[in-house]
Amino acid sequence: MSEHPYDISKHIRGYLIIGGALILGTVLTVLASFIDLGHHWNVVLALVIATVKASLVALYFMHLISEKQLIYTVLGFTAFFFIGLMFITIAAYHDHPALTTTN
Amino acid sequence: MMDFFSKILFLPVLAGENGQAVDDLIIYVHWLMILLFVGWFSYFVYTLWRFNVKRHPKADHVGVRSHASSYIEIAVVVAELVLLIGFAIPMWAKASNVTKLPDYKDATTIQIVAQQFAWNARYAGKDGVFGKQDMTQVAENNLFGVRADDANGKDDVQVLNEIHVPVGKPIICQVSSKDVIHSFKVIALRVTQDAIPGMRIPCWFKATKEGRYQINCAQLCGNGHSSMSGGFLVVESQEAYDKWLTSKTGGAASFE
Amino acid sequence: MEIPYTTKPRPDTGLYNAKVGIWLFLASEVMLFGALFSSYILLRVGAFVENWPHGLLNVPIGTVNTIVLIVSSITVVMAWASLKMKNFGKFKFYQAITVLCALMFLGIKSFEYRDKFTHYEVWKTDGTRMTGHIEGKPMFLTLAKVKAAGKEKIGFIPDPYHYSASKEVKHTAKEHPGEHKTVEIAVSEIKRLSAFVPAHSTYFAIYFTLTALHGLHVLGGAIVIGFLFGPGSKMWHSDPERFTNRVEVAGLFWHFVDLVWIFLFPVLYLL
Amino acid sequence: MQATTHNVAHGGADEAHHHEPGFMQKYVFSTDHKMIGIQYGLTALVFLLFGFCLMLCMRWQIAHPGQPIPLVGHLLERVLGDVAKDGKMSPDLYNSFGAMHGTIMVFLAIVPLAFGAFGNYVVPLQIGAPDMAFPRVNMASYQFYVLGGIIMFVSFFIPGGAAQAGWTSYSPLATSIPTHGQAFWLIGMVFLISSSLLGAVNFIATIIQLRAPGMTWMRLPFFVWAQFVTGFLLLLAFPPLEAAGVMQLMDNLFGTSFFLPTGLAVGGRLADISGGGSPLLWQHLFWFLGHPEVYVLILPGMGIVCEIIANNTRKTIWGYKSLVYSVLAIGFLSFIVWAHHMYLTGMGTKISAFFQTTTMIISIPSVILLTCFFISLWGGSIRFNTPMLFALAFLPMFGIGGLTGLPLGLAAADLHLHDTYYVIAHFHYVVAPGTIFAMFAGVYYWYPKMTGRMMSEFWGKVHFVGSFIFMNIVFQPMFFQGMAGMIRRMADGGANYSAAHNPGAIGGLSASMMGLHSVILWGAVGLAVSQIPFILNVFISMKNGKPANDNPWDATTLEWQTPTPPPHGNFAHAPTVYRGPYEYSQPGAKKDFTPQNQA
Ligand code: HEA
Ligand code: HEA
Ligand code: CUA
Ligand SMILES: [Cu+2]
Repeated sequence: MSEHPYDISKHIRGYLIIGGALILGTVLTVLASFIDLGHHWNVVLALVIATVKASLVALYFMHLISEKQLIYTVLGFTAFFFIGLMFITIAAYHDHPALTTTN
Repeated sequence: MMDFFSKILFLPVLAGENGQAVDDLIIYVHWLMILLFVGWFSYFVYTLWRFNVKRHPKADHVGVRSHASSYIEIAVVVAELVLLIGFAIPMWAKASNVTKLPDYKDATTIQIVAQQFAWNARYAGKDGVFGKQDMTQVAENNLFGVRADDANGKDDVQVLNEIHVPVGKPIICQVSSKDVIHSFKVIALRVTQDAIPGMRIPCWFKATKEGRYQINCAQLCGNGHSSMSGGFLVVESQEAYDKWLTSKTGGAASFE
Repeated sequence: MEIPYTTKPRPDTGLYNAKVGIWLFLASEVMLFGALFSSYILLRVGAFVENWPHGLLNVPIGTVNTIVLIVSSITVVMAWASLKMKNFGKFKFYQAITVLCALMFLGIKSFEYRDKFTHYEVWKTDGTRMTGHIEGKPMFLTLAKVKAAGKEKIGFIPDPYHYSASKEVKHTAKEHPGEHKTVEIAVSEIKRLSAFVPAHSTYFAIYFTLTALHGLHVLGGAIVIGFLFGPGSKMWHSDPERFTNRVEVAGLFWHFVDLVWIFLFPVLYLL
Repeated sequence: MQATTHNVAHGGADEAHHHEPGFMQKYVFSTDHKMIGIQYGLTALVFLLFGFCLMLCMRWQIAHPGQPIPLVGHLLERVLGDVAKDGKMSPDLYNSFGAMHGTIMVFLAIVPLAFGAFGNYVVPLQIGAPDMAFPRVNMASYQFYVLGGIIMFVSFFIPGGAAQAGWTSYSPLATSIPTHGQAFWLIGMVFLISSSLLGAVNFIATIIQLRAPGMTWMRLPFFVWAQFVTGFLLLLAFPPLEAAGVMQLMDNLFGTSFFLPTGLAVGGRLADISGGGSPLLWQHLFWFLGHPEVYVLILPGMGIVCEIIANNTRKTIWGYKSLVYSVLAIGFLSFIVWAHHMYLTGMGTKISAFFQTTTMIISIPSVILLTCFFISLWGGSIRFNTPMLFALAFLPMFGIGGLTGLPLGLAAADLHLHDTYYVIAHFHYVVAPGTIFAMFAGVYYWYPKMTGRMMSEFWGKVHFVGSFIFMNIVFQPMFFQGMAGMIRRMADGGANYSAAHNPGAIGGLSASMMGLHSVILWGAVGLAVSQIPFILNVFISMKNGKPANDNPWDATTLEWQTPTPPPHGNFAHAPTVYRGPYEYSQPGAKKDFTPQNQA
C-alpha cells in the first residue's frame, strides 16, 4: 500500500508502546476491581478501561486510524444497530409492568 | 356508519367497554387502506389499458411531470400521523394499558395462570388480599406458588377453567403462566394478553353484557393448543358473582 | 476476465477485496458478540443477586491469559510489519510466537474449564448452600446421578468460605472461614447439586457460552495463522504482496478476537 | 453498436482457465457464480415445492380435522411413524409441519432463491464483474446452505419428528418439547445463518469493489441496490439470531436457563433447572432478526419487478433516486421496528409508542417504492409478456399485504388481530403472491440468459392466470377469518373454538367462517395444479424452447450485453459504463433502448 519500508519501521515503536499500554491497562483493571468504589462505579471504571484498550487495538493494531471512509461507514452502522439492540431491548424489558411473579 | 363497517369487516360481537376503541381504530385504518387501494387500483387498471403496447406503441421519453404523487405521499404520511398520534397511541394507553390500570380499590382483581392446556384463576376471597407467593414453591398441587405461612391466603379461591366476573365493573387480570407462553384472549371483550411464565402482567377490561364467553388461547403452546378451549369467562350480575364466590370459598385450600 | 483488486486496492475505495470482506465479516461478528453481551446485561440486571455468583473465577489465571493474548496481538502486527519491510525471517519468528500464544491461551482456558467441572455447589433442603469439592473429584456429577448410584451420603469438602449473593455477605463469610475438611451430607438433604457447569446458573451459562465461542474463534484464528506460518507461507515467494495482504487480513481477525477478550475479561472475571 | 465486449469473450475465458473442468468441478464444486446461482435456484425451488406440500397436508387437516389425508396419508404413516397414525395428522405432526413450512419457506426457499440464486447469477453480470469477489467463499456459502437443508430435512425422520414450536421457536415451548426436533432445527439454523453471512459478505464486497469502470453508484440497476441493502440486512441482523440459537441449544442440550424463568413447572413438576432466564429475551433476539428478515424476503423481489417494469414499459423508471433512498431507508429502519411483533407481551405505553411510530415511518418508503413503480407505468408502451404479468400482479398483491400491515402496526388494533389468520393473510400477501410472483417473474425473465432458450409464453400465461386466481382464493378468506377471531396454528382449524362445538358460549367461530376452510383447501389444490405447467415449462424449455439471442428482451443492463449463456469470466474485458440503467426510448436513438455500455 502507500506505506514504504521506512515508514513502517517508524510504526514498530508505536506498536510496542501500544502493546505495553495494553498490558498496563490489564493490570490496572485487575487492581481497580479490588478497590471498592461501590458496585456501579466499579463497573463503569472497568468498562472505561476496557473501552480505551479496545480502541487502542482497533485504532493502531487494526490501522483504523488510517483507514478509509467506507470502513467507518460500515462500522458506524454496526455500532448504531448494536447499541439499538442493547438499549431498546433493555428499555423494553423495563417498561413492562411486572417482571417477576414473586410478591 | 361504524356499524356498517364493523359488519363488512366481519368484526365479531363486542361486549367490552375498551373494545370500542379497538374497533374504531381498526375501522379508521381500514378506511385509509381501502381509500388507497381503490384509488391506486383504479389508476393501475386504467394505465394498463391506456398504455397497452397496441394502443400506445411508442413510449414517452419523459414520464409524469406533475407533483401529484408527492401530494399523495404527503397525504399518506399525514393520515398515518393522525392515526398514530390521534388514535393509536392514546388508545393503547386506554384499551390495554398495562401501566395505567383502574384503581385496584374499584376493581375486582384476579390472577390468571395458564397451563398446558387449561386456565387457572385465583381470587383474593373475602378479605380481598391475596396470600403471598413464591415461585420457587411452585409444585404440582401449588401452581400459584402460594406460601403456606401467609394467613391472608387462607380464604383465597382457586378455580379451573370457569372464571366468573361481575358485569359493569373493571376487572384487573394478572396474567401469567406456569409452563410455556399462552395468550389470554376473550374475543368479544377485545382483551388479549400473553401469559408468560416468570412474569405477571396486568390487563383490564369491563364487560358490558352478561354471558358466557369463550376464552381463546392465542399463542402456540404445544400439541394441545387447539384444544385449549375449555376455558370460559362467565360474566354475571354482582349478586350472582358474590354468591358464586362464597360458594367456592369453602374449598379455598384446594391447592393443598 | 480476472477478478480485479485481489491485491491492489481499488482506487476509489482505497481497499483491496479481502480487506473489505474481513471488515464486513467483523461487523457481523460485532453483532454476534453484541447480542451475547446484551443478553448478559439483561440476564444480569434481571437476576436475583444470590443467583449471580461472584468471585468464582480465577483472576490471576485470567490476567495471565489476557496478557498472553495481548502479546500475540503485538506479535501478529509485528509479523505483518516485518513482511512490509521484506524481512521474511522476522515474520516467521513473530508468527511462531503468535501461534504459541494462541495455543497457550487455549491450554490455560481448558485447564480453567476442567477446574470448574470438578467444583460444586450444593443447595440443601433447609435453604443453605455451599460450594466446594466432592471426594474423589468427579466431573459433571448431578443429583440424579448420585441417586441413581444408590448413594446415601456424599463426602463434601467445602471451600474456605461460602460465597453467597451480595458482596457484604461474602465479606462476612470470609471472616468466618469454614473448616477445610470433609463433611458428610445426606443425599436426602440435598435439593440441588451442580458442578460449575453451564446448567449451574445463568451466570455460568453465559460465561461458558461466551468463552467457548471466543475459544472457537481463537482456535480458528490459530489454524489460519498457523497455515500462513507453515504451508501457506510459500506464497511469499510467488506473490509477496498478496501474501502480505493475507497476513494483514488474518491479523485483523486476530486483533478482533483479542478485542473481544478485552471486554470479556473484566465483565466475566471481575464485575 | 451493441456489445463492445461481445465476440472476444470466449477467447477471454480461456485465459482464466486453461483446462476444461470435470463434471464434479463444473456442476457440484463450481466456484463460478453463474453455476452457483443455478444450483441455489434449483435447490430452492425444490424446497419451495416441498414447503408447499407440507402446507397442502395441513390445509387438508384444517378443513377435515382428524380424517386421513388422501393419497399421501399412508405414505406419511409409513415414513414418519406414529405421528401420522392411520394416515391422520396428529397435533404434533401439524405443529411440525407448520414450523417447518415457515422455516423452509423463509430460510430454505425464498432467501436462497431471491438472494442466493438471482443475486448470484445476476449481480456480477449487472455490475460488469467477472465473478464474485470471493468465488470459493461463494461455494462454501452454497454448501453450508445444503448442509443446513439436509439437517432440517432429516429432522422429519428422527423419533418425535421435526421442530414443533413454530418458526419463531419461542422458549420455553421450544425447550419443553421432549424430542430432539428443536435441536436439529437450531443446528440447521446455525448452518443456514452462516451460509447467509458468507453470502452477504461476498455480495457487499462484490458490489463495492467489482463495479466496472463507469458504473457509479447512481448508475447501478435498482436490482443491485436491492441486493446490496439485503446483504446488509443479512450481515447485521442474522448474527443475533445465531447467538440466540446457540443459547437455546444450550438450554435444550446442556440444561441452562437462558430463556427459562424461575418457577417453571412443566408437566406439573418444577423443572430441574437453575431458572433466572427470560422468555422475552428470546423474542427480542428473534425479532431483531425477524423483522429485517421480512425485508430480505421482499427487497430482491422489488428489484426484479423494477427491472422488468422498466424493460416492458420501454421507459425509464420514474424516480430512480427516490427508489434508492427509499430502499436505504427501509434497510435502516427495519432494524428498529422489531418489537411490533411483541405488543401483547405486556408492553408499556412508552416503548409501544416508539415501535408504533417507527413501524408507521417504515411504511412510508414502501409507499414511495410502490408509487414510483405505478407512476413508471404512465406513458409507457406496456408489453404483457409472462415476466411482466407476474411483475404487474406483484404490485397490488404487495399493496394488499403492505396495507394490512398498517393495522397490525398499531398496537390497539393488533390487540384484536395479533396471532389470528389476519396476520397469516397479511404476510402471505407479501411473501406468496408478492415475493413468489416476483420470483416467477425473475425466472421467466432471466431463463433465456441462463439456458439460451425461451420459456413457453403460452404455458407461462396459463401458469400466471391459475396462480393469480388461486392465490387470492387461498389468502383472501383468511382476512375475514382472522377478523372474526380465528387463531393461527390451530391443528383442527379452530373446530374446538367453533360455535358449533361450544353451544351457548359467546365468541365462537361461526359456521360460515369455518366453512371457508374448504374454499381455501380447494384453492390450494388449484394452486398446486397451476404449478404443473411451470415445472414442465422449466424442464422442457431447456431442450425444446425457442432459442434466445443474447438480448431477447431488448434490455439495457449489462447482463444482456454478453453472450448467452455467459462464459466463464462473463466479459472478455471489463465493459465500460456510460449511462444510467434504464435508458429506454431515448429521443434520437435508433432503437428504443440504449445499453449501459454504449458510449
Ligand atoms: C416480505 C415480508 C413482509 C413485509 C414486506 C411486511 C411489511 C410490513 N409488515 Fe409484516 N409480517 C411479515 C412479513 C412482512 N411484513 C411476517 C412474515 C409476519 C408474521 C411473522 C409471524 O408472526 O410468524 C409479519 C407480521 C407483522 C406484524 C406483527 C403482527 C402480529 O403478529 O400481531 C406487524 C405489526 O406491526 C407487521 C407490520 C408490517 C408493516 C407495517 C409493513 C410495512 O412495511 C408495509 C408497507 C407497505 C405499504 C403501506 C403498502 C403501500 C402500498 C400502497 C400505498 C398502494 C396500494 C394500492 C395498490 C397496490 C393498488 N407485520
Ligand atoms: C416466504 C415465506 C412463505 C411462503 C412463500 C408461504 C407460502 C404459503 N403458505 Fe405459509 N407460512 C409462512 C411462510 C410462507 N408461506 C410462515 C413463516 C408461516 C408461519 C409458521 C408458523 O406459524 O410458525 C406460515 C404459515 C402458513 C399457514 C398457517 C398455518 C397455521 O397457522 O396453522 C398457512 C395456512 O394456510 C400457510 C399457507 C401457505 C400457502 C398456501 C402458501 C402458498 O403460497 C405456497 C405457494 C407455493 C407454490 C405455489 C410452490 C411453487 C413451487 C414450484 C412451482 C416448484 C417449481 C419446482 C421446480 C421447477 C423444481 N402458511
Ligand atoms: Cu395455550 Cu395455546
Ligand atoms: Cu415485522
